[in-house]
Amino acid sequence: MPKPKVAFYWCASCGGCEETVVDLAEDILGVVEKVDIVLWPVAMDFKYKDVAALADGALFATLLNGAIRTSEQEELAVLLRRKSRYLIAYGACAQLGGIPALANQFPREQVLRFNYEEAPSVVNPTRTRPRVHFEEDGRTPHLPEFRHVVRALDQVVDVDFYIPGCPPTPNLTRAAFEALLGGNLPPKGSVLAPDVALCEECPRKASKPTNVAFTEFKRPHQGLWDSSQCFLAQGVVCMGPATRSGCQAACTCGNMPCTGCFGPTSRVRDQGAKMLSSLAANVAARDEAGIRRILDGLPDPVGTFYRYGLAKSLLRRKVNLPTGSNGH
Amino acid sequence: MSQAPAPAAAPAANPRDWSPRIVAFFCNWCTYTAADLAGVSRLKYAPNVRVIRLMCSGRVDPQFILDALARGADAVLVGGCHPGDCHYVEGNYKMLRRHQLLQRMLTDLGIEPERVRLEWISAAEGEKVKRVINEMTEQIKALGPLGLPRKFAEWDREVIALAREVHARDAAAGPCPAHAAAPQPGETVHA
Amino acid sequence: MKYAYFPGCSLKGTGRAYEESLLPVLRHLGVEVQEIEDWNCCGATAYMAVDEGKACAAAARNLALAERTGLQQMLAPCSACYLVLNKAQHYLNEYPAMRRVVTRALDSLGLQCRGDTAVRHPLDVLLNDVGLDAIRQKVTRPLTGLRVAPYYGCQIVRPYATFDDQANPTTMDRLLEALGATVVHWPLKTKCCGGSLTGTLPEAGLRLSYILLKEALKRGADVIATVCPLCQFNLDAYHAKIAARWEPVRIPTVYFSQLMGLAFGLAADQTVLHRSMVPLRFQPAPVART
Amino acid sequence: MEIKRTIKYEADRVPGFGREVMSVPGCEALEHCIQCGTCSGVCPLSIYMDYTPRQVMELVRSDFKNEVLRSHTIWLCASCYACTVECPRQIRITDIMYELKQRAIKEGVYPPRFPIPVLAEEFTKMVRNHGRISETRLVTRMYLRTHPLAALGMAGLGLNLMKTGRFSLTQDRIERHGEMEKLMAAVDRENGKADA
Amino acid sequence: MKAKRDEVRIGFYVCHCGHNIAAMVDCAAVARYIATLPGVVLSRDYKYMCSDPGQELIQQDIREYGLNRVVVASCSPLLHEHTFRGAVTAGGLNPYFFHMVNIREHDSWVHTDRVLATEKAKDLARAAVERVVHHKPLEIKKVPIHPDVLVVGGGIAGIHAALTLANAGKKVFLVEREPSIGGHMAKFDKTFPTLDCAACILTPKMSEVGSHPNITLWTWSEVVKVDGYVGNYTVQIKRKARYVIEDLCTGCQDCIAHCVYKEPKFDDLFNERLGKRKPVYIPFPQATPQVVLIDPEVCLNFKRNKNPDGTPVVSDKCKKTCVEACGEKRAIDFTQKDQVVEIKVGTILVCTGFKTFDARRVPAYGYGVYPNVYTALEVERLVNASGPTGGQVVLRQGTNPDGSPKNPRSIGIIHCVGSRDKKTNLWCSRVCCMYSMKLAHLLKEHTGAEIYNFYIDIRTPGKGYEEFYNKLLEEGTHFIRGRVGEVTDWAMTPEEEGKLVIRVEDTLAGVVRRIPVDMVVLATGLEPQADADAVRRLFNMSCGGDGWFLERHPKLAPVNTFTDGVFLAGCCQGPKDIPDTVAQAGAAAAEALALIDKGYVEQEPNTAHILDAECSGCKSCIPLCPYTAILFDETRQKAYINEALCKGCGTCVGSCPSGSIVQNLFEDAEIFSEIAGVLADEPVAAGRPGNLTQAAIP
Repeated sequence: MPKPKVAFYWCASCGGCEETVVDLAEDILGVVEKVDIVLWPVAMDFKYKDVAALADGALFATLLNGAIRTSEQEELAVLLRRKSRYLIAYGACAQLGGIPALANQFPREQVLRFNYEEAPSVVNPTRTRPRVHFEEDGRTPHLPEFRHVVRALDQVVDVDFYIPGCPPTPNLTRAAFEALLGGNLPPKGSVLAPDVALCEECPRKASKPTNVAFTEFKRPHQGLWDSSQCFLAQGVVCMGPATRSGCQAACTCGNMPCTGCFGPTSRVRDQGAKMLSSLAANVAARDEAGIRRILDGLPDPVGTFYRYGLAKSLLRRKVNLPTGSNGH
Repeated sequence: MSQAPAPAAAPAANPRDWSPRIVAFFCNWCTYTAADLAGVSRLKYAPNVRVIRLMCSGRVDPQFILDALARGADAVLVGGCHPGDCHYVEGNYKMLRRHQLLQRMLTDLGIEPERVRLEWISAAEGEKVKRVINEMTEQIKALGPLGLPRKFAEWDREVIALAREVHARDAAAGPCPAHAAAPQPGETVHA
Repeated sequence: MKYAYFPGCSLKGTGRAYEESLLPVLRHLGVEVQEIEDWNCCGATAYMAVDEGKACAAAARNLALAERTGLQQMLAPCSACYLVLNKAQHYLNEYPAMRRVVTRALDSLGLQCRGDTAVRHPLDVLLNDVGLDAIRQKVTRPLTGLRVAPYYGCQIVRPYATFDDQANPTTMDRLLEALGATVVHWPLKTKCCGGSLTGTLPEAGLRLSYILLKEALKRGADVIATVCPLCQFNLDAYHAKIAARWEPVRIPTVYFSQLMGLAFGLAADQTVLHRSMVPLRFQPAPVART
Repeated sequence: MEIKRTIKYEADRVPGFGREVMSVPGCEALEHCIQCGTCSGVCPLSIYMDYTPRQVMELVRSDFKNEVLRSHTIWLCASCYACTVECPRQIRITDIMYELKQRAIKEGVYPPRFPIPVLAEEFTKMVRNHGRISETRLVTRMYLRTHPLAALGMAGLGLNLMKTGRFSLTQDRIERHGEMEKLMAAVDRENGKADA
Repeated sequence: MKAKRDEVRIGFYVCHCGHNIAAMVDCAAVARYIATLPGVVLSRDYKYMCSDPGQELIQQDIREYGLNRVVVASCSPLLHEHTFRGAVTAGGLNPYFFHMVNIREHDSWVHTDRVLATEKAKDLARAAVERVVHHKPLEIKKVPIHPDVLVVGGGIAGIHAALTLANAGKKVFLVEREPSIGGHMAKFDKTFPTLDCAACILTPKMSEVGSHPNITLWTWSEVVKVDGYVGNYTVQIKRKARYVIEDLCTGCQDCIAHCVYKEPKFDDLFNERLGKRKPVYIPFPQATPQVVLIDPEVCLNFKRNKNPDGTPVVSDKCKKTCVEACGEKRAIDFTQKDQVVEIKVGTILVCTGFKTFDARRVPAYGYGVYPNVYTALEVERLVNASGPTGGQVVLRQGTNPDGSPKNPRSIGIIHCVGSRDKKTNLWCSRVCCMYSMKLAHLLKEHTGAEIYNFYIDIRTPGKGYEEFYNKLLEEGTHFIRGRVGEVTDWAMTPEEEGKLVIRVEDTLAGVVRRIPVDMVVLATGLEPQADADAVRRLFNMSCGGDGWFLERHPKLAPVNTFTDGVFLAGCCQGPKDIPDTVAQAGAAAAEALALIDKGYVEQEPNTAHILDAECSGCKSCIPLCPYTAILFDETRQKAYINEALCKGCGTCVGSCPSGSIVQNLFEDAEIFSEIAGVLADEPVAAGRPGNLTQAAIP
């Protein structure tokens, strides 16, 4: 009996997710012997047309990481969707938009200008920019369109499961594979991680008193933090309470506060709004001036509360930015 | 649940007769009662507000505000008891703090502060309900529609165009399995 | 302490005694004043009767000129001016429409009126900025034994009670006591003197002056102290007519500033008592100060 | 004995007059009047008036324009503001009186040779032309236009003024001539009645 | 959610409320529209839903159409939610499968455009239909009622309420901040319109309170703290030091007689400062309890300087003749301190009354300037046989020809002092017209003087009131319609010499008059107590803009407040006369009895609970609860809510970062669907925000 075919693909991402797959270490072998990897651009050489040639649904599963920003990524997403029985958003970017989605605060023009002209490391006197269509010695190749909006995978195609994390942990990945191959799957659309917030598994949990009221907010670089005490109790924003567990509190164990990469629990529609709500409500001051003073400790609310989730937040994007009227 | 048929006049249909749609969250004890009082006193005010009753302004989850905006509200009004008068001692202070932080965030996300307003209106201030609603309606009229649902659609046109193209191409290439069709509205990771 | 000074027409005319006595007193107390250049008629009540908008504009021109001096405070001794200038400020702030009109009108003269100059009355300045202690310091000839009926008239406490009680103002009472005078308490201190009516409808106007003079005498006052050129004129100039209509009620009426000059021992040309038709014959004795 | 018909017919009213007055800055509160009579009670001149201030308020409210503009009351108001500060409904009665005077002057409905409006007019003219008031001149002009003879009665007063050095017939004026004229013209323009 | 949609069978009803709604909202159209929504199996419009047939209709439909959800669009839920829940229950459904839409107070009554009002009604109704899908059956919470009652304020309202309750066998705590109960009524001489003597009708009630086995009377005491909720209030009461042990004092008053002060020397507040008292005193002869007290401010046995905490210091400088006089009883105790006692009660009646307007705030009337200007309350004492002058009406200033203190020959009574005036109080104080006429009558009776009433309008809406007015007219009392301009003492004419002159327009004659009188009486209006706002907060009540305590509903719940178990009676709710006050006190007592005898209150089950499995134990919610209802289970490291303490504000729910707290009746899903509902007619609302809009995809 043929082994189930599996594809790994990456879109707008840093490659960290691919690392995790590798981090499965010897377990990778376990996986490899159970499945046929038919597409894995980062590691192997296959051609899209090979995939295109496959019958619809011929792939057992595709683990797609990275956010969707270009027409090429969209096209591949649609293609892989069609070829795969299970399309799995792998990692924070595919699930929530991730770090790339922070670009949803800025107009596309600004992003391009910075990257091709203004970035200190760029030398581009002719101000050349990639164009979708261009002439070159008689040929007119075309490049992918750079979209105005950064999207999570399920904002482009239907997604079956989500494996959260920036990056996902080997354990979650392994567990996911076991579930997939073992065929004991949760309902479609599930996030393959515990549906409880991070504090549950945070070693500092017990150190948090029951009467934390914020008199000031500090940012991680503004001090040396007691490695045994709850960050919130020390006035440092930790997204743990509003974020899924499943990472064994990797960050807080490394004495950094949680930044929310696992996204919200299933009961929450907007991770940022919820964290904002809980933090603000526990501010100590009662008068507007006092409140203002304390909130000044949170200079970048969007970056703080939507570090990974902006694309999937209720507003998705800075709402008054221009949009291209059409794609191609 | 999102498929309710549109009534006769979808307000946004014609920009000329566009008029703000404001969702209000009123606390049961002060502001909602004040709105009742305004009614009993037959005060007349703009018909642009839809009131959702909560027990306390402290129950107002910022998600509600964002969701309302995302679903097409041009503005959101939150009404609670005056500081010190909260029926639940201090729920209104919690809202005051959330409101301040939310305002900062919304500004960063390109939403004018006028669109999310917090007012203290005591059970006796029917007049104030009238004043605030009329004032706000005028302000939002001046600001113009927020129209997020339309914005979302506009944003996604770039994708849809491609989706169409690809679908067309594949339609030619051969049948495509049902489940590969794009997701149905309503069923998502949140569901 | 420096103030933009708005004399107003009366203080240059029939009410000159007010200016002639007030300025030395202020100087004596180290209060500087700078006359607003090219000031015009405040707009006065007669103007209000013709066109509020224009009256407001006229007043606003003065406010604008005052702002030019860069001094935040404006001194308006004449009650009518004081009221009209204040009223103009109120209207400009309360009624955007009127503000628009006036602002545009001033533009045509290249003037702007922010409307943030405080229009203040000498009594206000003397009590609240200078202070009674400073004033007592300067008293060399206390007005001991002089029984004074303080008369505020209408327009400095009505309709805007800015610096004193509306029903029962006491700033002048306290000032006079500080000068060593005996204050006669009477219920008419803010009643109307008849205003411009004395000239236009004598029966009505004079009667009011008559009532004031009569009551002051009845309560044993030697002199009436006033803060308004029109009041002073009405109470001082019509004794013959009043006597003819009702009964003689001769009692001098002088400006509070003249009494201050007297108590400070200023020269006769600075107390200008000779400008009253009913002269005040009272010479306070000097006291050796320790 | 002479008898007079006092009944008022609807035709005697000028509908909208009341609303019009109440729409003027300062006159809004009139609609709250409860006819308590405090204004008349404190008015030092009410005793000479043909209608008490309270009655004037009611007449305005019920659109009896002609009665109001022809009444002596509006001219007897010495603008002492006693009514305004005592009114339990905070109606600015003095300001309403001003408004009525203005209307009376504009419509020219007041007793012939009635000194008060004449004074007001002369006053206005003088301010417009010279920017400042010279009282003696003003009063003299007024008398000449109203009761030339009565002017003689004032001779004594004039004499006393001279004695006390308070009499002067020279016209005081602002330096930047014409500014007042310009200003007033501008106001008229702004009020959209350039012809005035 | 889709699945759920199929199970639900919604019945929708829109009420015409006669013309109240139908005039501005096209009810039929609303019904037709709602009928098109999924899940709605029945949609009706009906003339009066709250009527019996209306409710009957709901019950029938539930049975016939197997409805399992009901939505009624009519008036405010604060008005009839209870009614309809009852109907739904009677129909065999759980009452919480119901939701109410307010299209009257929030729609038809406040809008003028029928089309837009109808659209609004549709939106609101649709929201309810969306919402009710998610409703769950809930248990009505029953809270037992502690049978004891606290009555705050010992005026006629508090007295009557306390007796009513006590006679019904309830234990009552009556707390009064003055040394004696009786309130303002105890100061009155007679009561209008019947002119029966106030003391004669009040004193028996007072002594009954004093001796009633079911009433614990604490005077010279104030409520300082109130905790808990309906049925279970814990109240702290400060009992101020009297320096006399109440149980030992027999009220013999020997101590007063033997005080080192031979003559009364200090202002007697009960007599409006018209009389004097000694440092040891009893406020008035009929005072209840009959217990003296000592005023440490003036008693010689106390130092004038106080302890840091403000308590007086005993000097022992005095001969203490009072202690001698008290002898064996040993009732006097200079070392007494304020003490706070705590009680538990189930219901509270607030009867804290009013204060009279301070006449100095109308300077034109010369109170405090002219000695012979009096307030009405002063005159009440003046004409009172047990008053400071033994009922003699003598003026503060002036003498009769025989040299005796002057009796007024002419008196002016000025109505509406401080009332109907934007500069002071805009309201009509309701009692001044009548008490002014009463005083006019009594003063005429006592002095035979000419009496002038100066009024703006005479208001006599009460049984026998207009008749009383008529009687006064017959007595020849003058009534002049005009608000007095000023009271002054300067004379224009010989007959005005030495008198107070009232200047007024006789608005009916249309002439201005000057009327000289010997005495002026100011009919001062009623005002909320100076500390009304503090009291309001103490009992968690609301105030109207004018400062009077706010009733829950002017017609349907006139003695209830917005806090269950706290009731109002008397002038603290607004000016009213004695008959109305007593009636209201009875009503308040009845409301309390109804609660107590039922034994429990049904509480909205809108409490919150924590989803145990989902709670991460982040503790963010714990400090947010004002009732410390959220606790942390250390062993399981999870938070949980004590639902008995939870009052259902939902603040913790709105703040739980992982969405693991649920509030009954206000679940996230319910509110989100309500939001979706009011906005659903947005053209593209179909796509879930944050998801690719599918509209365009083939």
